[in-house]
Amino acid sequence: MASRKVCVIGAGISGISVANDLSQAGIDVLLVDKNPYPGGQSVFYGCKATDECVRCGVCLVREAVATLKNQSTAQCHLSSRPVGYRAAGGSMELDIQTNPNLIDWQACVECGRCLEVCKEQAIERVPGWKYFVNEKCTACGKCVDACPVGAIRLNRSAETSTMQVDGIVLAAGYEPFDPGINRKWGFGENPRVVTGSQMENLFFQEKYLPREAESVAFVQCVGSRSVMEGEKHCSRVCCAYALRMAGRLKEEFPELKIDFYYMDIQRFGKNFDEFWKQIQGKINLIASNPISIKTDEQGLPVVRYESLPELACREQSYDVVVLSNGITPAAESESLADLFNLDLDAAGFLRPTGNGTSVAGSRVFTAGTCKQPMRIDDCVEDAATVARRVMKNLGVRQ
Amino acid sequence: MSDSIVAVLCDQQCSSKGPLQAANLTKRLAKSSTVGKLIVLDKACQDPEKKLKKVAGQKILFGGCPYLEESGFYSLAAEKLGLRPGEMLVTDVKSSILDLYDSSTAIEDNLIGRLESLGRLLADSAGLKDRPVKLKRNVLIFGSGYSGLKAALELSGEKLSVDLVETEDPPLAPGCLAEGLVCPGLIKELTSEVRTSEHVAVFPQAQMGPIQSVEKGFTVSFGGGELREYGAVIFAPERSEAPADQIGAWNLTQLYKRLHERRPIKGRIVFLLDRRSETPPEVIQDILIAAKVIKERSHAELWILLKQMRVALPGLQELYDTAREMGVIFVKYENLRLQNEFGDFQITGEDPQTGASFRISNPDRVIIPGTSGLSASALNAAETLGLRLLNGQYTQPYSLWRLANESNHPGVLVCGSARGNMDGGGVAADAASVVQALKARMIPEGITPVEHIASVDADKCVYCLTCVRVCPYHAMGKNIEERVAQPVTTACQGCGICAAECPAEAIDMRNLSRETVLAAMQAL
Amino acid sequence: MIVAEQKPINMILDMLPENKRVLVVGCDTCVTVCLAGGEKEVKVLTAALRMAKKEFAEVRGLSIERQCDGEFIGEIREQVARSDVVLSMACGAGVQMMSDFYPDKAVLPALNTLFMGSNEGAGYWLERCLGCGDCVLDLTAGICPRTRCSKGLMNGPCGGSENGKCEVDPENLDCGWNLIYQRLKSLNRLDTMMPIRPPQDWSKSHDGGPRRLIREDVKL
Amino acid sequence: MSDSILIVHCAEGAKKALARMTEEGYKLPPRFKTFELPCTGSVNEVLLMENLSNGAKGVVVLGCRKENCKHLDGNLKAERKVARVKRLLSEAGAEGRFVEMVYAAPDEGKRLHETLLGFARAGEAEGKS
Repeated sequence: MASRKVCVIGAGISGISVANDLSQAGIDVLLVDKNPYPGGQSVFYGCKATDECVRCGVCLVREAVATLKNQSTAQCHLSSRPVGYRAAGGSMELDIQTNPNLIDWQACVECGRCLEVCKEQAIERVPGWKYFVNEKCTACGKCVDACPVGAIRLNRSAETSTMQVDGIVLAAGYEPFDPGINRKWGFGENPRVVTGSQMENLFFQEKYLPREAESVAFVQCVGSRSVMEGEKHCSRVCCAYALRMAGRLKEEFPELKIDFYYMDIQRFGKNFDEFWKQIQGKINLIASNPISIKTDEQGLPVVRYESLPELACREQSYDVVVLSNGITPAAESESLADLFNLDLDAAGFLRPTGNGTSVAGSRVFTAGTCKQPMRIDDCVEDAATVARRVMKNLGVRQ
Repeated sequence: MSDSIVAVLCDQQCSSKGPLQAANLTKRLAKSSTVGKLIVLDKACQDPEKKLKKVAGQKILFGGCPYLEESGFYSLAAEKLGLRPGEMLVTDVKSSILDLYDSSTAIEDNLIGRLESLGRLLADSAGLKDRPVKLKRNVLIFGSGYSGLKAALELSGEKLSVDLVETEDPPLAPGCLAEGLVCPGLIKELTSEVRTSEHVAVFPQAQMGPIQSVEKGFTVSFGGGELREYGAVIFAPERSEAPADQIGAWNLTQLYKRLHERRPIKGRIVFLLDRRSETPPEVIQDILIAAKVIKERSHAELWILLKQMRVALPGLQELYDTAREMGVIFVKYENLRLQNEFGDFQITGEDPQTGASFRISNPDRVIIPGTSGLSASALNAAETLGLRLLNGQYTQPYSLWRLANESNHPGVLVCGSARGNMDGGGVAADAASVVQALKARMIPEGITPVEHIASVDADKCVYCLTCVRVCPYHAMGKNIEERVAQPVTTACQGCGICAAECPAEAIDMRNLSRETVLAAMQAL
Repeated sequence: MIVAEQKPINMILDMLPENKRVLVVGCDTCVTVCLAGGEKEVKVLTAALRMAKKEFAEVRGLSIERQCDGEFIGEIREQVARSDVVLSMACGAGVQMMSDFYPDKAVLPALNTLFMGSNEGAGYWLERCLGCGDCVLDLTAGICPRTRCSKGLMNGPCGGSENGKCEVDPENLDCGWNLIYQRLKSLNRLDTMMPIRPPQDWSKSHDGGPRRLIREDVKL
Repeated sequence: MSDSILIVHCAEGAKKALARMTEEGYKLPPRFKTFELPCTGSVNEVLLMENLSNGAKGVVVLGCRKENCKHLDGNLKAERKVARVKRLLSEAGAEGRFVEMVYAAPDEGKRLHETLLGFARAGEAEGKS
């Protein structure tokens, strides 16, 4: 049987998992991602384990990235995006534009010397993967001299290549909701108001909160289930990550006062009941949706909310307010929909058909959060299903 | 000093600490009791074929950075030098020595210690000549509900033959039946498709004998007939629902059954959710579908009492909206009081959002979801399959290192709602992913036993069965003739738990025996 | 099987004389199976004694097949001769046998011998037999009233049986007589419970010195 | 190895946690030695006791976080053994030696580093007093 080639667009947890599954079945995989590193959003999320693992799934991402590195039939096209697509008869043709990728990841030996010489902190590392250059780079060239294997080249130009593929998997992921679009959240005005995604990055760096913080508020459903903001869907992940974060913070700072503003708690994970019982004793649950977040004279954020039993408006100030922002469709969703001629649902997610493809009869599949909000472990399970469907479609048997 | 072990190190000159001082290390290793010779390669990852020409030895201890492994150096070395597992060891010198310690003396000391220690392990290990065990290309599916049927159909395109065990429990798990309300006859259709498929043989559960775990997989006989062999088992039982915890109330199964039989449901109907435990969104989805069907068929007054609006399923929010438009009354409750005199209910509670109290008197029917779990016969099957049961229920083991469908028993894959709550779409997707997991096991080359497989010293074994009890994988069996414990080589994962627990110190892990490990630790 | 458990180390240390050569001897039969005195436990105890605050001239350990058989005890004559104290990790029978064999050495017990019982799952042992010498299991559906009833009643259950539990420990302890009743009921043999049983004949039990079993048929 | 602290870690989560720790640039004092086993479930009392009686200052058993052991509950089994050895040590009056069970997720570098250094400090303080 001739070798089959599948292009996976998006190297987040879904894309990588699909690529790994396909690659293990001997299918050639092209993994395309706009970032100079694989892993997508969740690779910079942090572990939320308290005494025991709370199954946030972040290490699944590390595992997937590390597996990808040693996958012989998977090629990674980083800093790349699809720009053209033609389907005629049985063949599919894809144009991929690759932007200058400063560190050739295949040549990099992970010695870390570039990191040592860089004064701009422009070189970062993805756990389980390698180094990449971020936008702080001034092209001073010090790292080029330091690299013992010549893996860094500056001033490369963008190029576009065309390739024939037998199947396409869209795993374009999501965009965290930006609470800055509505002033009521006070985001962007007060640095002590942070989003859940920013909090994830702090967890990743194991920084959590400023040491002197005494109180923190989590505000749920920011950009989810809100008709006003046009995001009517439930993001399915926020209760999970916010409650897990709260649990972890309580362990790190036992004296911390944690208030949790919510509409409804959504179940998550396989042992939710147990987790829920434990967490209820640790944090203060307030069934209310805050009206606004302002800043007081000391510069602390103040949460204004409707206290339901008394039906009165109340205010409470905190050291830090975490806005649990939800999942919204990726910025690329629309352009991908245009490129591949796909439908978007009311919320703007790619709409899959019953057999996993995006358009009936086509060989364009969708995986992960580009079709609906999902948690990390759901993404991995979904990827297995998608990989299976791709293989069935391509006629690959065991 | 033995000459058989050669240590081969990359000089690590890329590291900001490097390069390693080969002369120093050689001098210190001269006193070594295990490592006979040290070769330090200059940039081992560059042009490895040429570098490997300098290397020769019976057993080789490699050390380098993680990139050296990634570059394929070690697999090339194994191939070129003809080294089998047990004849070579690889240690990541960079992250566990060079980057772990600060001073150069500490690095050197620990590097020498590491080489000594691993040299000890290598000295006592043997090259492996294991042949892969070929599994039977048959699969047994336990369960004939939506998940079992879906899995059978997914598999029918593969070069595997499938035996399906038709369970005694009717395939009427809540999810499936609500699905059936939307697409009536779905289960019937699937069943007839499975029955007519040439790849699938169907057996009734009543005829199923005990499942034995053997080297090549599993054996079962049906109706006392010949033993049938399987390479893997897919455990896909239906869940069953416990009765409602109130006299006169229905559980969901009772409701769905009546709906399915198109019997009228009228009057004031109260759904009482989140009572003993939180009702999951998958169940709420089914309830909302059922509510829609009731409303379409008759003029019932529907109340849905719940603690939380669970909407974390795609499309669930829309179902709530539709139900509301059709006149279903949703009430969030707190401090619920339930008076029940043989089916005459008085329900009072408070709405936490408005603080107002509410009262529902004498509803025509109260519906309380029962806790769902595996039926007694499914639990029984789970037990014979060696699946781990916690608090009398099957709980899918979780760890990031295992596939979602893998159970604790290698070769037994769990599919469908036995793993947790799932809606119809979820079950269909899971049937695809269980086949994916099956592929990881049913590779044509067969399964090669792991390097550190448990081995039992028959002279020391007192046949106390401690290992059989503690093995997480159900991989320790009984050799009835010789009266000793005996591992199932295709199931053993080499974790060493049995060796640790054995009271007679009769179990050792191959190439990692207890004495060697202790000696290696001393050498650090 | 005979079930035993290890004495706390501080008690063992109290027994052992200082600065002597200690030989720890395990037994590979019952006490290995109940995880109290096998080869593994010998190693653990040996290492613990070496680290203990009390000093010993030497601590060595080994394990033999059975300490209740002279042939096996005889095999370690040399090792015993090279030590001052023998710490036996066998049941009481083994300790005594060892003591008989080496009358010039101090033989000390490292275990408390508990009962004759069964393994009810990993880490759980249950007393099943008292060794009363007068078995009535045929009449009580295979459940021993002398062991399983806290009071050893021959005619039960008593008034302290509630919801199938015994008043001695209503949380964890099943009423033995309730078990007997339930099993007889399922066997449809409840009538065997009706006659009043005479008191236990304790003369067959531990009464008048150690019990001896002498079988002419297997004598040499 | 009179002063050494032996870290016995599993080949899964704990190994990755140690790797992450070094990646982040955290160092350990030279007296910490590491040894890898497939799973902490293969650690038993004999292994711990013999290491201590041969002169190690302490043994740290480093396993995956609870509920995340590759081999289901190897880490919990190890914890029970560590607890027993702790009891044995205190009953035997073996002063100045310790065993500890530490759980680590693959993602924690700083947290693990702090915990490990804590043992070294505790050990030193004990030695001085």
